[in-house]
Amino acid sequence: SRILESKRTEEHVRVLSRELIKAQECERQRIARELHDNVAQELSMQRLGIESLLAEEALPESKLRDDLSFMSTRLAAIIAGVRDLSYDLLPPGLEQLGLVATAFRHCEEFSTRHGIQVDFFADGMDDLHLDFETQINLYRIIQEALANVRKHAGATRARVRLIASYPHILLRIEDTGRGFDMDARQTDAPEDKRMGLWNMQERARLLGGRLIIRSKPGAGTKITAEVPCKEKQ
Amino acid sequence: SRILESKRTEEHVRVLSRELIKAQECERQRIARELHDNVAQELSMQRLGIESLLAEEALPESKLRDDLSFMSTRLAAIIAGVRDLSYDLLPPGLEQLGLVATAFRHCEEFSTRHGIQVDFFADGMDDLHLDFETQINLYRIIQEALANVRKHAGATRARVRLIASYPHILLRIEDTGRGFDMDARQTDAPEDKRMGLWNMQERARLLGGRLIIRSKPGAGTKITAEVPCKEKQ
Amino acid sequence: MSQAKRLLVIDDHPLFREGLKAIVSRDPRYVVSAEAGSGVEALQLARSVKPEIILLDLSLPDGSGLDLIEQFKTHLPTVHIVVVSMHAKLDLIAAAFKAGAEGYLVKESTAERLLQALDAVTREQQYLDSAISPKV
Ligand SMILES: Nc1ncnc2c1ncn2[C@@H]1O[C@H](COP(=O)(O)OP(=O)(O)OP(=O)(O)O)[C@@H](O)[C@H]1O
Ligand SMILES: Nc1ncnc2c1ncn2[C@@H]1O[C@H](COP(=O)(O)OP(=O)(O)OP(=O)(O)O)[C@@H](O)[C@H]1O
Ligand SMILES: [K+]
Ligand SMILES: [Mg+2]
Ligand SMILES: [Mg+2]
Ligand SMILES: [Mg+2]
Repeated sequence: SRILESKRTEEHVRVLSRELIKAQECERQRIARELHDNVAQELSMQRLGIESLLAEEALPESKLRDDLSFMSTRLAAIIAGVRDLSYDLLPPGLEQLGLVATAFRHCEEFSTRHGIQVDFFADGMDDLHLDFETQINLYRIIQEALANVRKHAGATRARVRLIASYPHILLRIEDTGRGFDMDARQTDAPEDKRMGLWNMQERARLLGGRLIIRSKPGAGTKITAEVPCKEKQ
Repeated sequence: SRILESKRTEEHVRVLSRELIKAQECERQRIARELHDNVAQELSMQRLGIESLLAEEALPESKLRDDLSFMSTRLAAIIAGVRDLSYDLLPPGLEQLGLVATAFRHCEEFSTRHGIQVDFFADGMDDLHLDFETQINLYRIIQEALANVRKHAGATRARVRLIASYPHILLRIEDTGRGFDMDARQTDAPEDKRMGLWNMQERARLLGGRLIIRSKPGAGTKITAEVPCKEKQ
Repeated sequence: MSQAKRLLVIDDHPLFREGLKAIVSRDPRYVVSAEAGSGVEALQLARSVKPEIILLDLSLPDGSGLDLIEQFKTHLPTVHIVVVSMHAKLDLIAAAFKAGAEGYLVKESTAERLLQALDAVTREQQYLDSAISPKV
């Protein structure tokens, strides 16, 4: 028997990393579904059961009544917790509402939470039924790019645009914040563990597209993902 | 502003993919803990509450009583489901029992489920208190290697050994199955998306160690991870 | 009737401690004398309270409950320990008994079983929750 020397090329490692990203997204989806469709659902039924006991006249004011309504309140809190956990893993309604509505909601929530105004704009996306992989990866790029705006840009405003430009979809996230030195980043040491930009890029690539990053100190940052428009089967 | 051309070296891409593996493991841990320590625990309290109501004499045979005991039964099933979900993400008891006991259990469960006998053997590991990252990554390597035995080896037996050999830990998973052609795998196309061996290798590396793969058609496969022995602080 | 047996309840989840206390309070033979949310706190309390029975969670913020069992058994050799844990894996349960526990209940168990466990360990018998499936 011989010993395997691992001689994978950069491109091969990238392919494998993209598989890893896909596998992780798949696992998230599985857990989120399980939590949302089974656990939260079942618990809601339980709560309904308790509520209907409470509604029955046969149950007068009593310690039992108090205990049951306390349970119902606690159950509601547990259900909310399970939903949050599930929503963290998979943005709710991505499949029902589509990318535009879900991304819009994310921008709104981001604005409220971090006090950075986000202008969201979509064009030509209405009639598209994008496949799940496209939707989730574009969504993650928006999340990651806005996280960078919050952490690094020092900006008070950002703009997110989703534009159908057949046969592509263009997604752009830009800010007018402090920007960064692209040349410095180009020569980044191989030990650099920052993942955001790389992750966005690999997500664009796993969709068969690319990511373009433009930035300059003092002149803001513009992230553009250009991916093929792939619809549901 | 300029456009960033991504020119990351193979080593940099590897560093980033290891970060991805770590981040995924971290997310699994977070969800598993949340499910096990909060959700399942809260639900258990609810069930205890219902059971207490049932135990009180004040509650005679009635529809209410039946409803409550039905709820209690349903709750128990939901709790079991949440626990399974959590156990899927993070092997239970890794911290309390340590790697040896947990890996042993995995081998036992694997044997029972797939009808492949697994001999497990550990030596010198008793007094070690390995840090979590070492434990979880060695555990994942065992999982992945046994999955390969099941899928590819056509073997009826495998052997797993964990040996403390200061300053290293040696983990070996071997089978006497059909093996594979290492030369053919060496020249694998960069589009090859098979993840198992690569993932094991990157896990060994992120621990600061290495993975050695030996195989030959007809002569079985031997996977050895050699990682530094890192103990809990 | 002899005096009620003194219990120490150890769990980092305050509401769960409340639940356990509520069940125990129904039985005049037992009384919860002290409660703790961590291992360190529990060890201190155990010395002053000298409980006869300890209800112990295995997942505590400051380390494994398994180690605690051994420490209690050293400091209070006659104390009876009943584990009340979310964990339901047989090897973990076996480890708890090996460390010196005499009872094991999963947290979603019933009030009835909890009291049965207290009775059993009081009679110097071991108790394993019948809700735990025999498969490993
Ligand atoms: N919108 C932005 N404005 C200013 N600087 C940015 C912006 N986006 C990225 N950068 C710069 O590029 C660097 C790399 O970003 P990247 O997202 O890859 O990593 P990170 O945000 O530092 O860490 P991580 O994303 O892994 O948490 C950042 O550290 C920051 O210096
Ligand atoms: N124990 C084994 N016995 C025989 N062949 C093996 C064994 N382990 C790996 N191989 C061969 O090496 C290949 C690569 O293994 P690897 O785990 O990387 O990918 P995979 O198992 O095919 O797919 P994945 O792990 O991504 O599900 C396998 O397809 C198989 O041909
Ligand atoms: K009492
Ligand atoms: Mg970032
Ligand atoms: Mg494999
Ligand atoms: Mg606990």
